[in-house]
Amino acid sequence: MVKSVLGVNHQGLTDWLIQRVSAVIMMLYSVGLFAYLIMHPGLDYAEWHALFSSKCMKLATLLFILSLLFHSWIGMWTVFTDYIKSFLLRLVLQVFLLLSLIVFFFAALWILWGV
Amino acid sequence: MAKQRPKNLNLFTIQFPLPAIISILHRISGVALFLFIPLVLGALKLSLSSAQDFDDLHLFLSSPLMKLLIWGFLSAFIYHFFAGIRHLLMDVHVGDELKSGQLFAKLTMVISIVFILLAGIWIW
Amino acid sequence: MNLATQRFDAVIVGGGGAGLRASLELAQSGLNVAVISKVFPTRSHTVSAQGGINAALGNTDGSDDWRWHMYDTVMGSDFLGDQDAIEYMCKHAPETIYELEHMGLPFSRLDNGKIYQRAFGGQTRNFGGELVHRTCCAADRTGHAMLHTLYQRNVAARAKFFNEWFAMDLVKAEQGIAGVMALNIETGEVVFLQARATILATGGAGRIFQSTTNAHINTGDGFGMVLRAGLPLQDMEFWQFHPTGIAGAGVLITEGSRGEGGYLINKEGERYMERYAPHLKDLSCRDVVARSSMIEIREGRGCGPKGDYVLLKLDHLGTEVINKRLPGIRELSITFAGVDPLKNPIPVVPTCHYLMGGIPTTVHAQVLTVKNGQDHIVEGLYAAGECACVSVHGANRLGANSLLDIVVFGRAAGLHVQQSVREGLGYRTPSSADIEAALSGLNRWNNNQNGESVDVIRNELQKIMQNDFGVFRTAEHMQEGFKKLEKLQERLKSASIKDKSQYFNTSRIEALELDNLMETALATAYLANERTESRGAHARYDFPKRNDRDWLKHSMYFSDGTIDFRPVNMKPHEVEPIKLKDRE
Amino acid sequence: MRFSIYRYNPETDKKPYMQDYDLDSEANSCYMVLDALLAIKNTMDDTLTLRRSCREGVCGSDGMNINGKNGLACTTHLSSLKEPIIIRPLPGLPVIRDLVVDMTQFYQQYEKIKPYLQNSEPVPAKERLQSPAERAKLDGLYECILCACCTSSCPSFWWNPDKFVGPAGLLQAYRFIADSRDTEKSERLADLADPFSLFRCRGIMNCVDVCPKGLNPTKAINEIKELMLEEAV
Repeated sequence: MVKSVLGVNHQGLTDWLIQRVSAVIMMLYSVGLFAYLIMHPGLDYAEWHALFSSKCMKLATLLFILSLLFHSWIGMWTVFTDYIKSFLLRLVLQVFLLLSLIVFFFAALWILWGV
Repeated sequence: MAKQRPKNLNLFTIQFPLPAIISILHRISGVALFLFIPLVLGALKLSLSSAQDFDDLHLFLSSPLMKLLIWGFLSAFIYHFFAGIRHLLMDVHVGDELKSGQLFAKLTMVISIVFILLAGIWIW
Repeated sequence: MNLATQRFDAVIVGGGGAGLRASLELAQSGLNVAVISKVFPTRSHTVSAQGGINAALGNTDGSDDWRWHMYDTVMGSDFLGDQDAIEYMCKHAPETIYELEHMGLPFSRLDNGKIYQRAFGGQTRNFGGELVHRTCCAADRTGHAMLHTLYQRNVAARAKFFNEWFAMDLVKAEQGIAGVMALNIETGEVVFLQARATILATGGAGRIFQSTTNAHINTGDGFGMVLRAGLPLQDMEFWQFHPTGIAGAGVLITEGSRGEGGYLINKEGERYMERYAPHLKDLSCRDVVARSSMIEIREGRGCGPKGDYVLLKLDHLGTEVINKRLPGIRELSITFAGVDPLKNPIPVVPTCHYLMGGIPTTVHAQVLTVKNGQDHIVEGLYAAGECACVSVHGANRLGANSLLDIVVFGRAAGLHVQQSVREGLGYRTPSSADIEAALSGLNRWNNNQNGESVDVIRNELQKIMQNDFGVFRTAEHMQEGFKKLEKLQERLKSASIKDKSQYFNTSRIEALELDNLMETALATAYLANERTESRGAHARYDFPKRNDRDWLKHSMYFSDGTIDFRPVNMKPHEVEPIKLKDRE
Repeated sequence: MRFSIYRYNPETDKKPYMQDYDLDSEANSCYMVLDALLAIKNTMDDTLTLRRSCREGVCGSDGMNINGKNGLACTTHLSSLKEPIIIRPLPGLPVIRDLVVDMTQFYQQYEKIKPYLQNSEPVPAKERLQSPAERAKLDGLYECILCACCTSSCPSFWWNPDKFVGPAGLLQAYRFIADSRDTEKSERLADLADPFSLFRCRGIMNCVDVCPKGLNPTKAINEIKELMLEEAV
């Protein structure tokens, strides 16, 4: 995607792009989900379960989760590098962040494929 | 003589125009949403486990305190959503001038508040 | 004594256009050069220059000739300018402009992509014919664009800067000048900067007047330093009053506004310059326009409740011209006069703007002194820019020749220093008495207690100069002013500052600057009194005519009150001399 | 008029403090904040320390925080301000004394973007041609006076002054990228592609709000991002 013309360190541009692409994906998904919820006021378990049983919904949700994780990683990393000036503390927080994101990812897989 | 130079950085003495407030709220709401992730995942798991769990969850979430929590989550989400749209628009030069920037900041604020109120009505 | 010393091939005092142009030349040649500047370089007063820079490129008119430019400059100088120096400047002007363009200066452009040139005062084709467009500009922010471009080139060339260092005095040696004594404003540390060559580029001294277009920093530091070193100043009676300073605020409105078609009116709405100068009208030389405005005001045709200003009309130029060519003056006018020139005329008044005189130099920027009627070059000392008197401006400077002056002679200084160093120009060693002398000013201010304040004395000085040495001068007023100045000089000796701290003590800097203002004012007063004629900017009621028989000469002032003279150079190298004649 | 001014002298003060002055601004014919500060310095307290030079808003010396907003003292009308007028040094930069801040980091960030025209082609005998339209692209960019009002109002700069170039530096970066005479556009873009130099801008727009020359660093930053994207894909 990013040509070498920008040199070795083009992480800024990549992050910026990912942040935007993931945002658009999440926007589309959440607008869709909200629309569904509003159109189904008395939603029951069967309907809800059926929705998440479809392959399409599973894939869409997975894509959403992936976007969410990348989006959070970049966003939270930015927040940490802005406010946390102690390198050690920042390292700890970042490791914790990374682990949580991994846990969230597998939890999401487990939830979705448990349906 | 003092070695370490002070900085004038008492945030309460500095005036922040609306676009700046929009921006910091975007960050705060983002961090809040991150913290909500495990809760939402937990709720999703319960809602999809069984009809019993689904109903339990429904009941649990109907308590006023939980409704408030949901409203908080939705507020952060709605705000982050619209402030995010503002960012995307700025990337294509919409609202990146002094006047238009203030106008779009105002719009972001108004639209977010309207939707947050609507969300409140929807929940209750 | 324990004095920190640093050595450089060249030390440049001043980070304005002239200093930066000189340092660029030297830094690029690989010499070890230091620029010391009392403000960060882009805060220097060059930044305020608006209108442009003259060079006979002929871009707008199709043809132009540096000889015409030379003729106009000599005429503008009222024949006091040295023709060899003017020849050098005008001839080198085009290449200097191209050089600045290559450096990145964002000049305004013509449709064919060449540098845009506008009309300016006193610029004609064919030796006094029709008006010509000779002034290259970057909208009305040419000085800003130039200063930033030069600083940027210096960043690229990795010149060494001592920013917010104040040069207190030259350090003399048996032969010539050994360097400067400098004060680090931030820490209060004093350092002797020893140099093979010291280049003064300290700018003007408009702050001797109450009302001036000059920045707070234009306090004639180079003049004070030179006089205290026993060297002379030249033509210090020639102060240019710019016709269009905003009334009250003193902020400059460029002559370019008239170059673009604006004109002055009195309270009857009359375009009075048509009466005083039917040929060039509002684009006559500045001394002519300023005097005409003052006459209008004095004869009761001034505007406003007190009738103490005239009006500069621009609204007929239209929104496009004003926004494209004069955006900066629109901004200044709204901020400082509360007037939008798109709708209303700007209240303006002649305001002290520029000193034609200064430190006498050769065309290579070497500083001169006179002994027994002979010129002598001061070893190791150079001067360029407004502080120098080459003399290319004579008795009156043409608009847009000052930016040209600073780059042409800043470069000339750099070139000559390079050559001298290559030919073995060495260091000179000062005696302890010389060191002591260079520290005496600082010591006095450090030690004086309970005296009058700097502000009180500075205010009085400015009032005296404004009232007694202004646009029109008479023996009576000047003598009175002169007496007052001498008394003030005595009072200054015991004046004191309350703030005695070391750390970023700006009160101490202002005190040292006041010493320089006083020296400059005295030089002006002495020479203005002496010159019993009217020439260029030096206009006397009691001697209204130019007197070439007795006064076609440069006047020289030494701080002990000695006055001497030097002949005007009327011998250009390549062209026929321009013969004396009357001006419009 | 009451002024409340930030004071700090490292020789005598452990900590900065606010000092009040009551000035008869009319009697001293003060119209701008700078007039008032100089009147205080000249007639009441000569230890008050600030920078000033041109007093007409083109040299950029007297940037300071006036009633919470960065601006130039010399172009801020007293009549536009609410009393007491609170004057503090530019935020986020180390204070040397009173209203004088250490601008080293600001200048370093400026130098980082190579603020000079680069052109690898042979130098022509006359000027390099540039159409009025090409030249017009530099309007709104070259006028910067390096007063640091924008950069020192930028939270991104407060938190990463050593890594984020800041609005003033980025405006100048774009001034050279946009110059038709500069041939090093790609290198300039590459130099800014890391996560901090340019991308730490979060579109806060404080810079646009405070610029005393009415310039728009946010827009310039967006233009750079756009060009970088074009370059990359």
